[in-house]
Amino acid sequence: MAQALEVGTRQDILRRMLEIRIAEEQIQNLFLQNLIRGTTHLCIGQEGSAGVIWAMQKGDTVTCTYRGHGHALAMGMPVKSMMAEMMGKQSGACQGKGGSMHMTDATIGLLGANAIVGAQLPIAVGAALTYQVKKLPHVAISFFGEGASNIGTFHEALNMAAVWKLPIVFCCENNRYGEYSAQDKTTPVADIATRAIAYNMPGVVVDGQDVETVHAEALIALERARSGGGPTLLELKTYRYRGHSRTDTAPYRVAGELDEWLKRDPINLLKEKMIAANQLDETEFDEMKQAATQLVFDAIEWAKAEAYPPLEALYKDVYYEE
Amino acid sequence: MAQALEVGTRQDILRRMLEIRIAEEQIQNLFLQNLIRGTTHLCIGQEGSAGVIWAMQKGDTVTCTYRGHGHALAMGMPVKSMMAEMMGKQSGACQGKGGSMHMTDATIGLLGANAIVGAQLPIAVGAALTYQVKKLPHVAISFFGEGASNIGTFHEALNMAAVWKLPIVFCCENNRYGEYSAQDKTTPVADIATRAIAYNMPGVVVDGQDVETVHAEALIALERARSGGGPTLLELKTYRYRGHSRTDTAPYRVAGELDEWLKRDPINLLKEKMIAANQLDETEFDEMKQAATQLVFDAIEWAKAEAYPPLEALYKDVYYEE
Amino acid sequence: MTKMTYREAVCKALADELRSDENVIFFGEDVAVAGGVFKVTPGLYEEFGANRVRDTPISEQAIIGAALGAAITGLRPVAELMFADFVPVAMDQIVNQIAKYRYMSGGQFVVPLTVRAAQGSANGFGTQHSQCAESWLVNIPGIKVVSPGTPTDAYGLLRGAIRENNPVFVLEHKGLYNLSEDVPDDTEPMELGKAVVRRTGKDVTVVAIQLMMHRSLEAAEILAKEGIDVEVIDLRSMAPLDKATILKSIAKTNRLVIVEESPHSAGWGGDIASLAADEGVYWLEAPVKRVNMGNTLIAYSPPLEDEVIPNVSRIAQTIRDVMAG
Amino acid sequence: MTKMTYREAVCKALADELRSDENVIFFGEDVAVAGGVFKVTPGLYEEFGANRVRDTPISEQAIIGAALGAAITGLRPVAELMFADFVPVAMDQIVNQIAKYRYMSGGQFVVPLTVRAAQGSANGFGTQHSQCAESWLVNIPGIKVVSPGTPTDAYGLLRGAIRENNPVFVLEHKGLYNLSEDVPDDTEPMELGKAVVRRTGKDVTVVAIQLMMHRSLEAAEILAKEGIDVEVIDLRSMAPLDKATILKSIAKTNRLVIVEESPHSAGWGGDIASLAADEGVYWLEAPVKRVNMGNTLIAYSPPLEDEVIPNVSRIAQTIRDVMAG
Ligand SMILES: Cc1ncc(C[n+]2csc(CCOP(=O)(O)OP(=O)(O)O)c2C)c(N)n1
Ligand SMILES: Cc1ncc(C[n+]2csc(CCOP(=O)(O)OP(=O)(O)O)c2C)c(N)n1
Ligand SMILES: [Mg+2]
Ligand SMILES: [Mg+2]
Repeated sequence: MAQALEVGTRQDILRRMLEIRIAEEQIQNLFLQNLIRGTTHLCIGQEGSAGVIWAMQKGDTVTCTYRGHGHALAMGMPVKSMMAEMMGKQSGACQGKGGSMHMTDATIGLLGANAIVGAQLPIAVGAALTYQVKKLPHVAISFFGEGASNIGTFHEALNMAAVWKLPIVFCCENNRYGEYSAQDKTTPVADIATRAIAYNMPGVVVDGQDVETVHAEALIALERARSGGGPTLLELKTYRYRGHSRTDTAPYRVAGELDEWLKRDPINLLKEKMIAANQLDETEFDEMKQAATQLVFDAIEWAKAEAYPPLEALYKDVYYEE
Repeated sequence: MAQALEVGTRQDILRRMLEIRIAEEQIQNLFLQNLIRGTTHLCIGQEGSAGVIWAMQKGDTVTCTYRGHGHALAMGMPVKSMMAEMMGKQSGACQGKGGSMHMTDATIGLLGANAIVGAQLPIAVGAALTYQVKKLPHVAISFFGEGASNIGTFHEALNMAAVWKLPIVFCCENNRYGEYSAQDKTTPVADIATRAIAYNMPGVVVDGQDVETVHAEALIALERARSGGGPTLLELKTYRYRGHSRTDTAPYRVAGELDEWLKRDPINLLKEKMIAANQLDETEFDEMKQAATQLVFDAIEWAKAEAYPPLEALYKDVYYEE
Repeated sequence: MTKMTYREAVCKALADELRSDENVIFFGEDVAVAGGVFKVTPGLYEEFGANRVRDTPISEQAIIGAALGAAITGLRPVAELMFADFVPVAMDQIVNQIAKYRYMSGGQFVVPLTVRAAQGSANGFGTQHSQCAESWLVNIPGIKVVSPGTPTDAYGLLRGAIRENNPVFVLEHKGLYNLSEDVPDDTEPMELGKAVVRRTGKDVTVVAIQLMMHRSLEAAEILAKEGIDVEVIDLRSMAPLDKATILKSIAKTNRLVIVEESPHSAGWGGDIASLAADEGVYWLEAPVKRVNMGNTLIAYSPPLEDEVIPNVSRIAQTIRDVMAG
Repeated sequence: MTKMTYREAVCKALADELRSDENVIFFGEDVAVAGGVFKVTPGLYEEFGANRVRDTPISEQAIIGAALGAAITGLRPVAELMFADFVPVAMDQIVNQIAKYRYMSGGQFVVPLTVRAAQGSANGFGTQHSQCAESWLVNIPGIKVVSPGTPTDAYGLLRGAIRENNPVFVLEHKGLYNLSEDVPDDTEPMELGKAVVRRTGKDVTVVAIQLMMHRSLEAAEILAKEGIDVEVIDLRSMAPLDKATILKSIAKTNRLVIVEESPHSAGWGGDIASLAADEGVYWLEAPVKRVNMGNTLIAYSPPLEDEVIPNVSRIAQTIRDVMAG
């Protein structure tokens, strides 16, 4: 088990994980109410990935996927900005043009959530290239799922990053399923981290449910990248509690699997550690949860009242114009 | 060192390797005389790959690359058919439509030489899929270079083949360079065979210059595939004596490297083994070489006199028409 | 007659072909055990088994490449690309491989493969999951492309595509999956390359497909009340193109409007306009107008998405303009 | 004035931009140490060093993706795709990423990246190495596409592209690399989106680019002797399109011929014809004709390749037909 973070950090992370969880639950509700159109992909159960974000330094950047709400919130995207984007409002993170699958916020280093599996990996390679060319002390991070490790861009991105020893961390969130397919149906290796060998880069299997372990391993990988040691492939073993998207009820789940994973819920794990260390009690936890709930509900109400973009926005930003 | 093949097989292979070598030398000449347009990619130095072809059984198939003349001849493409195709003649293997980069002959199981790096790998996966679906005892083989192991299709093809345990052998001819770039400039692993680990498939480094070793390892891989054991990644360590294509003089070569490789010339190695075993003497070898030369020159003269396709051919075979 | 949805028609076509020819196989991401992301293909895995109906890894290039390799060695594969927006992911296999394999081998191979993909804007899937693929595919000689707009066509064209000895893209429209109609029980595999006149009219020809075809029919009803008699041609097949049906109509109406659910530049509609400006130039009595997305993209925001895809009123207004012009 | 080849002009443009802006970087397969497969970029690696001029693995998707990532974080990358035939290999990164990145983020990013590729038929490279890429790229709002036809334009447009704060494809023609002319020493980075009239004429407008533009000029000289006065427009920029220049010419000549070095269906020429049939319809006095590859492919065989690419006599004959029509 990783060394304990200091109490303030633990509180911050716990609070943020709660916000992510509650935001995602409400996003599901908004989808069912048709206030969010199209699709949503929730990261409930995978909040331990916040440990990676907490290991970042100013100037570091992220590319991620449609299942990126947690990364965005962990990085500091305001819940309001996210909820407005979810509803396609002008004050959303992407002025309503992106939606649930494309939560992007350059001001916090979130360079884009992508809806094409694997496409975000080479883009992060490009960010890392900038840091190397300009000799900046930044690191690029790219999140992706275990299913994405079977697509060509994964391979090309890891190879290019390894050849150039770029400052980048490839972070696979292995949540056991790609859409409705269990990993073993589509992937001949048990650990995606094994694939690092093909690029002569370190590959590390990480307990994705323990946010402090995640943080510790991410720190090592980020430090390696920052100090010229090149890329790392991290694999966070985790689990998504909800279906793949929309109204998927995940009938394909192995029986009992969800229950097993619930026992190692990332929020609970940290909570219990803090209680054991006398850093938290149930009342305080409830208050925290209450505050997070309030934050999320306020953001939703606010976003509902926000305006849609004007129709002229349709033709804006296809190109940059002087 | 692999067990010796029987003398008749050795003779056949030696003869064919000589034909390949001499054909390639003459192809270069024809290119310089502008009797071949566009480009050529020679496999001189890589004739040991014939060992893979000799391990094939009837019904097995191959996809390969622009550097595919050796495979085609080893598989039994008539030299005439190849030379006519080189010159764009109607009687060429592809009725003149393919040219040097696309030597293809379905009748001998050569399913296509591809000019897009990596594209031939998934196509071979599809052939192997047919054999598995139809429960045919055939194996698909796909040749590619070490440079191609960095492109997305390589990854997707090996992964899919591994997941489905398809009857296929991936055969990397590692000739040290991809165009003008040495392997270590573009590839972070020394052995491409290492990459097999990412697909949980056997990866075998093979001395590509000893055609009998190549044959022996290919036999094992083909047998594994045929008996339901799934794919293998073979890596033949070899070397191209000529430039990448056209008039490339390979100024990027490491000094002395070519001389080292020339010491282990695949034709010479087999010749010396046969001489040592009293299966061949220099006179017989010269006669063999002479016969091969004659065959190639006759084919060239024949092809020169052949007709170009009629202009109507331009619109033929864009689609199959009943 | 059996009442069925477009979705059910696709599934029935697949089932009927899988049943009638053991060389037909079907694969794609989550198409087998789960029955497809759009729930189009449930039951096929159960009926035809794991050998012939397969889930694949997320590997679009390998999916198309494997379909090609299977097609040239004796199978008749149907591959699904899920969202048509993923067509570009496999574009080399499409442009440089399946389209050229027969030609550059001098006719050594037949390439009987079908690729299915779901396209079109359908309520908020955003910039990367709402596109139509025709205009990306029609510039590639060697492949055929069909875009069924009704359950009957979805059934007949898919069966026709699977039986075709050439690579065919069957682009299904996500927004039509729930559309239902009576499909004649004796519907045969359809020949590719035939347009159909969905509504005869004498004043102006509208050429469209799928959702735009349905919206054009709605616009035609509105305009009928204004005394404008609109002929609506459903192209159905984008390649090959049924030039005769289009020209015949223009010869009658002397006016042409093309409705595309895609950007303007190098869209398939340009070819129809080009045909009119060439072989039909002396008939034209008004500007040839195209109603499409212009040169912009599909945004997620509901009012923006609703605006960018041509709607009934925009189509109707353009037809009025052309009648005035 | 400095006499230089198209090839040298490209290299000089790159060198000048690398020199004037340290954020410009350049990478691709074998472009650095070896100076490029077409020997277009020798010396850049030596002058600007391994940090800014890089050889890549054979990974077209990663090349374009890395260019995008670099562009949105402060560099101004120029990526080479070598043969334009490899554009489809990276098509998702082109269609769904670079073209949409600014839009779908609500304008958060500028995407100042340039992709260079060499296109066109050039003496026997065969089916997979001879294609032109415009018609694949023009249907993608969010990117710009230029196709220089002279050394001066190769220089000015590439510099303009590199300075542009949008993704730009610069498609160089393999068959023009050896073309030389005097390039004015004060040639500035050119604004994208401007066509140029290469030859003024009053009888018929020919729209073309690159090799086809040169062949059209040759055809025009032949026809001049027959009393046909041809105006030749070099589009140069395929997106955005200089509609005004085209329409102005049609208004004068009342006749239009479009020459494309690519297949017919959904080719860029369809849009020019479409423009004529819309805004120019009342001027047209003859059918709008397109000279192109038809719907076939490029074969290796010398007589077939020579036949499929429009040649001077085919262009001239079509112009005669249009004058008669
Ligand atoms: C190129 C591409 N192919 C297919 C899809 C459809 N799709 C969306 S998510 C997904 C599964 C991805 O699984 P994984 O990488 O494990 O990520 P997770 O959703 O589990 O986070 C698929 C196949 C897509 N968006 N892009
Ligand atoms: C997709 C693609 N990218 C680039 C090229 C250009 N190209 C042709 S051969 C080659 C090098 C291939 O190297 P390797 O795989 O080692 O094969 P070898 O030529 O050595 O046999 C390259 C980059 C291509 N044909 N296709
Ligand atoms: Mg997953
Ligand atoms: Mg090589």
